[in-house]
Amino acid sequence: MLEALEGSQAIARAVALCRPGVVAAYPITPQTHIVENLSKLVADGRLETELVSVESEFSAASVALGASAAGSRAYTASSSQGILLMAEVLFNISGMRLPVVLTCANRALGAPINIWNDHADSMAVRDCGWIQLHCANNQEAVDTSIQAFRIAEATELPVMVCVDGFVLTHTLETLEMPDQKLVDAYLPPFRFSRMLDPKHPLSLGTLVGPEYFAETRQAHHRALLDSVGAILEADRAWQAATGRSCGGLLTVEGPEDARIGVLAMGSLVSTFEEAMEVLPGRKKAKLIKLRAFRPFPDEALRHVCEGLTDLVVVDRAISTGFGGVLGGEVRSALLEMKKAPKVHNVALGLGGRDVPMEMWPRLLAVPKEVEGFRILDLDPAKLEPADL
Amino acid sequence: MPVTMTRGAFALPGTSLAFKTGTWRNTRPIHTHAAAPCHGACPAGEDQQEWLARLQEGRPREAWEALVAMNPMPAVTGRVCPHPCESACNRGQYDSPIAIHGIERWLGDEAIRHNWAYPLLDVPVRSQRVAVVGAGPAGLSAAYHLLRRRYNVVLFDAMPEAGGLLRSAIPPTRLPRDVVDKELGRILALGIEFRPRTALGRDVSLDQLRSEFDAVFLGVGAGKSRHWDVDGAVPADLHEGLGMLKEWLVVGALPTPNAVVIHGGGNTAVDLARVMRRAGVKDVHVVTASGLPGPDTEPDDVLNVVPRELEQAVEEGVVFHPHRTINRLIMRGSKVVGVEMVRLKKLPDGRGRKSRVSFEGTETVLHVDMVVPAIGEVVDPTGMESVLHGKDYIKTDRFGRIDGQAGLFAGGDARDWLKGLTGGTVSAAIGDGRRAAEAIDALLSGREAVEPVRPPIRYDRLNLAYYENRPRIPLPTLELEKRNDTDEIEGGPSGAQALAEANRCFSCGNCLACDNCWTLCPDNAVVKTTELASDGSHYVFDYDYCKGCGLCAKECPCGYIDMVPDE
Amino acid sequence: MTEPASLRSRQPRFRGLEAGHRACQGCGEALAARLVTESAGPDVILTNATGCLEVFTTPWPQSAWRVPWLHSLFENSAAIASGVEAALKAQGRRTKVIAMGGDGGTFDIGFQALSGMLERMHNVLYVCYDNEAYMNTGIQRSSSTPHAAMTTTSPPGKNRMGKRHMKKDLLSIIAAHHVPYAASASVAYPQDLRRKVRRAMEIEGPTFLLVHSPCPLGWGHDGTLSIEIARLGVQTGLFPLIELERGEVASVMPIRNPVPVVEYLKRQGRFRHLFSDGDHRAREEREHLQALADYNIERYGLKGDGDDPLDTDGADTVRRGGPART
Amino acid sequence: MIEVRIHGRGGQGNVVAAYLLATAAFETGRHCQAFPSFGAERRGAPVTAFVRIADVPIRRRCQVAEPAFLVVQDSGLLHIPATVDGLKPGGGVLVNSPLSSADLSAECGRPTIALPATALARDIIGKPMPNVALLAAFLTLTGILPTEALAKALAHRFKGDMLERNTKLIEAAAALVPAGAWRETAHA
Repeated sequence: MLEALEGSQAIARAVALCRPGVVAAYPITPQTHIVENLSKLVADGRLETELVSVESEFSAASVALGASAAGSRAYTASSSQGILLMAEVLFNISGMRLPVVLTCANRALGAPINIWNDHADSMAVRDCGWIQLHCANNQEAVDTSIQAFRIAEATELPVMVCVDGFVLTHTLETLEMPDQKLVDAYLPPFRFSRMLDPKHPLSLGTLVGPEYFAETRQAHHRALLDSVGAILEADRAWQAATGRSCGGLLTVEGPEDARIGVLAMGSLVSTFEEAMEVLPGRKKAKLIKLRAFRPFPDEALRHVCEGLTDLVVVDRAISTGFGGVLGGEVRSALLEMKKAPKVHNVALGLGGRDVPMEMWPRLLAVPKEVEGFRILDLDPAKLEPADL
Repeated sequence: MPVTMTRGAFALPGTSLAFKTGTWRNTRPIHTHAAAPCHGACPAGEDQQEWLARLQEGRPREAWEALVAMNPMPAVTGRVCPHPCESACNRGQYDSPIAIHGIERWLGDEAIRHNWAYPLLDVPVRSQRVAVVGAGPAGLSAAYHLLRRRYNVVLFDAMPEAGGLLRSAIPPTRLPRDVVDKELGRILALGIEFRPRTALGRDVSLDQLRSEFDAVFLGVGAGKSRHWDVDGAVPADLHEGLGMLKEWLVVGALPTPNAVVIHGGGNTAVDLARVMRRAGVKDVHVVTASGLPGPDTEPDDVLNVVPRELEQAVEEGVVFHPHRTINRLIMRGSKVVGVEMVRLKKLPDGRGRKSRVSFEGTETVLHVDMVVPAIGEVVDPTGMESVLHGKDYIKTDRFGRIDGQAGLFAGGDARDWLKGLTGGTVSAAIGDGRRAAEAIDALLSGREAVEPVRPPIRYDRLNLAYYENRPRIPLPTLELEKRNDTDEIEGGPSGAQALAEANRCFSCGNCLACDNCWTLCPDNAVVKTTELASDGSHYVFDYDYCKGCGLCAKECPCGYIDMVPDE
Repeated sequence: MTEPASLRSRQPRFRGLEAGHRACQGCGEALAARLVTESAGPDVILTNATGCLEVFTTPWPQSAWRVPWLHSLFENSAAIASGVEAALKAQGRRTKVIAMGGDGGTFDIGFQALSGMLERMHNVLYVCYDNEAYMNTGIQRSSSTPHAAMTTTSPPGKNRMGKRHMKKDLLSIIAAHHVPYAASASVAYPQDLRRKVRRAMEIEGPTFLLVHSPCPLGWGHDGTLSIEIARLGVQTGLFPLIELERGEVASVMPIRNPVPVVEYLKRQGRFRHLFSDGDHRAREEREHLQALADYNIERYGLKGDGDDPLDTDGADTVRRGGPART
Repeated sequence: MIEVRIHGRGGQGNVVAAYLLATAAFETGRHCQAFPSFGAERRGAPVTAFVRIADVPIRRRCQVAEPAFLVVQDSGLLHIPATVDGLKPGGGVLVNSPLSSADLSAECGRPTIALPATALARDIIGKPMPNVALLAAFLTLTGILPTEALAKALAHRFKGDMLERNTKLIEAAAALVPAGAWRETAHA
């Protein structure tokens, strides 16, 4: 059914449709509306779940870990510092191969403290062994949230659904909410093979020494690589059920013969899509939407970059002292191509800076202007010359 | 093949068993069943700890069965034994010793009351015949233990009834005659052929017996009073103690002087003193070279008397003069009018051997009109010449074997070890009879005689944290004014009291089955068995996992666990 | 059959913690955990903070646990237990959850998660095995380390006499959460400990148990002495055994004959500097610790007024056939 | 596509106004988007919200830099230059003010429609919340949506008496502004 919903509300409704057994809630801007909405659903009797209002994000993740290990579908959400406070647990959840789903309402990291959107938080935990999927709009946020449980439970890997804070979470827009019957058919009840159960008393979270640790990492790595299949399957099945796809691992738009590509993640893609269509005097370019950041779809990426001479990679975060994380990873992925496009890496929209549609033509000019990495929407007047 | 990694590195339950932590061990715990001090001190060889354990389990019949495996007459010994077990009891260092004699007596009486059958050994019936001479405690014990082993036993005694000094020297106030009748009757009824009124040297000769029987045990006792004088002086009307006691017991006759001094420090002296005091003698003195129990007296120098008998004697007005001897008789003509006493003590000489030293200048005088020696008895040599060789007692080894006289054994008061605490008691005689039975069985079976000896447990090996102070049960004693010549003075405990008292036992040196080792092993390396393990405990060390920390040994209340170097 | 291996599977008690774990010889924590799990199991799920207990029980591919067990991090045992409990509630399962941690994971780094768990009234028993320092990392002081004790981060020297600060009064903080039940226990009193575990298990709601668990390595004593020292800890008054209901003291284990603290201190290397001759500070600190013990005795009314079968002398009395189930 | 910017102060229901407007559009089958530009400010500080209404799905997620219309819930904000920044030429400005439109236009030097929204709201719903009255006036001025759509959007939030009073408020506000005055701009 079509509805006009705020992103957070829509995500909460989507999560509720997945019938989570346990939801761990802790407030942080801009994620707060999600757990507020879930709390309201519980209060109104529209969601039957154990809602645990914890005392920190650290405990939120821990509660989700425990609940998942005990065999319940477990969900939590956070942002920014909250994700960092969870970091230790995030590694644990994935290392123990627990299918937790978490919404990351992406937000910058302090200091200086900043509550607005960028991708620094999920990037900071990119190595935590989770599947990370980015959403371009709230429809995708809804659909990906539901797909996330299916992917997580098929792979026994946790999934982080990344939605841009405020830009998506606080935007009311028209979207299609699936009904319960559809979701129930799509997402069977959770049965966890290693559930904590006195009848089959397993020990989870053991100590592994040097003689076996590399093997645990290989197994985990292999699982993440192989989760590509589950991600694609989940999206295809969703499309079959609803007619909507979120684009699997990545999507590409634009004319076949374009030689310039722009790659971005999250809500920026949405703005660029429109800019590509409506801005006068546009150049020929392809827009690549990267949905799966982990597993990193290097093969699919190389495929869509065939024929490009230049690729502009847009990061919404910065790895200080290096540049854009996404840029670096794309660059290394494309190295294996026979004729790889030249990669230009820019960062945009840090700490909630608005990225207007007019940024699109600037991006298309980047191949001529940027070697390596640059924050594209800097205002030089606001910096000491030495810091430029 | 290496193990393959599980998803998320989960592990299956209890798989640590594959990791044998026993290899970490330097020392290992072992169960060491050491001798409890009561057992070590018991002349009869009883293991009081063991039968107290059965009582703790609430199984009095099994307790009695364990008891009579050593001593067939607990109703008797429970009354007359000076119970060195109680003096040795570790509980004495903690609060007060277990009232072992009271419990023993109760068990003996229970067995009589319920007519519990004496358990005989499950061995083939033997064809050999053994003669036992003397139906006192030693002879009865030998006969019983031989019968237990399924020998044919013929028991000879000069008297019309079995019992020996139980009937001739112990007042019924200490040992009621119906107890003797019943307990001894039950023993004889097991199948011992009893031939009363048959005196050695009169009705039958030793040679005759040795030719008719495969073995002969002499439990003839010491029926003849030891010669007594003071510097060669002897009163004209001298009565000796044992004879007086026997005469009183059998015909009821007793002289009643105004004041009497009895010289001696054994049960005969004390029993006689009490009988005379009750018969109305005003001043009854006991002069003894031994000391009274107390801190100043070495254990081997204490009056060889049941302690409670001593207390009762004092209560009844008998005056004791310890560490003294009679130095001189003060005579008027051939009649005694007093004695001069002097203090003495047993002291080590230059070679470390203890001998009596009297102290000049400590002489005192007692005015008495009678002096009675009760300094002990020797074997009546009639018919025994070939084994006494002119000595007072028969010389044997600890199994009663007589050097150079194969097949001939002796024990009880007749043998020459009357010194010290363990000899000269009913219990010692019972122990003699039992060991002789073992030696006879060994001889007739062509094997070595054995008497298992376990190392004693030290008090400091117990972990006292696990015991509670609990008072010893009080045993009833006939009030002074109600005491007479026939009624038993001391009473026994009730069944509930006996069981409660048994529960005070520390179980020194033996497993208490308290679960401490099982409970406190951090490594789950002590496993419990509801049946008995091979060592009789309920616990087995799993050396695959025991790391040798020693907690179990330290926390075993009973000292039953030793840590020994691991092989 | 009296072969250990065949007997092992037929033990007349539940085995929660199996042999083959790699704790040190005489480990108080291993013993405490064994006692707790065998009193609580089998219908129980454990969570475990990082620490010795976790390390020595689950070196993959082995596990010494026979109950479902979950370890995640140093500071989140209470939080993952909250999650497990929430899941059980969601699934309608009645299995009880026990969260476990050492004093570092409880008094210090996991303190917040513990407080949260208690406040949210999760149906979880939290058991803290208190060995009074960070033992897993090699004996560093925690907020549970007693005053004047030596650790590698509170060494004695010219200017210091071991730990400067007092042992954190955690039970009072737990009490302030007004939980239905909280208690302290000691491995030296296993019957008391088991009773407290069973009591806590029967309560629907958050409960807490602080178990004094000697660490031979960290305390500097022979593994043989673990129980004796724990017993002295109680009998001196330094580690009072108390029970709190809704934050109020409901009962205490009376001390029949209070033992001078030096008896406790002198057996442990961590207090060795309190016995150095000619150092006036040593005497001072001994007196200080005695005063702390006296304070406990006074504060909780620990001095018994006669023989009591449940006091420090009576509570561990043995009997043939093993302890009666209390 | 119509882009609207709503200015107000924290506590005046600025975000709600944006959401209501978007929801009203949704109720008529249009595509919509509404979002705030949150600051870290608290009650009383200036707050901006954005609304887009279109017949096709809206993909751009940037802020509205060049709105066709401004709805200003607090006339004091007119003195902040950022409030009118980027207003399209010929764009309409609707201001909550007790002044007449003429006086207000004169005061700020541009054509401005004034509506005593706070007073209306206080009178009719008993709360000084100007947003619903302003939205009703805005719809009346532009004619992009029937005011019934706003009532429908309100029905998601209010029930019974409160809904009735809000409906009255819509009617009252609508009556105070010239219907269709901004129709041209709306279809530009």
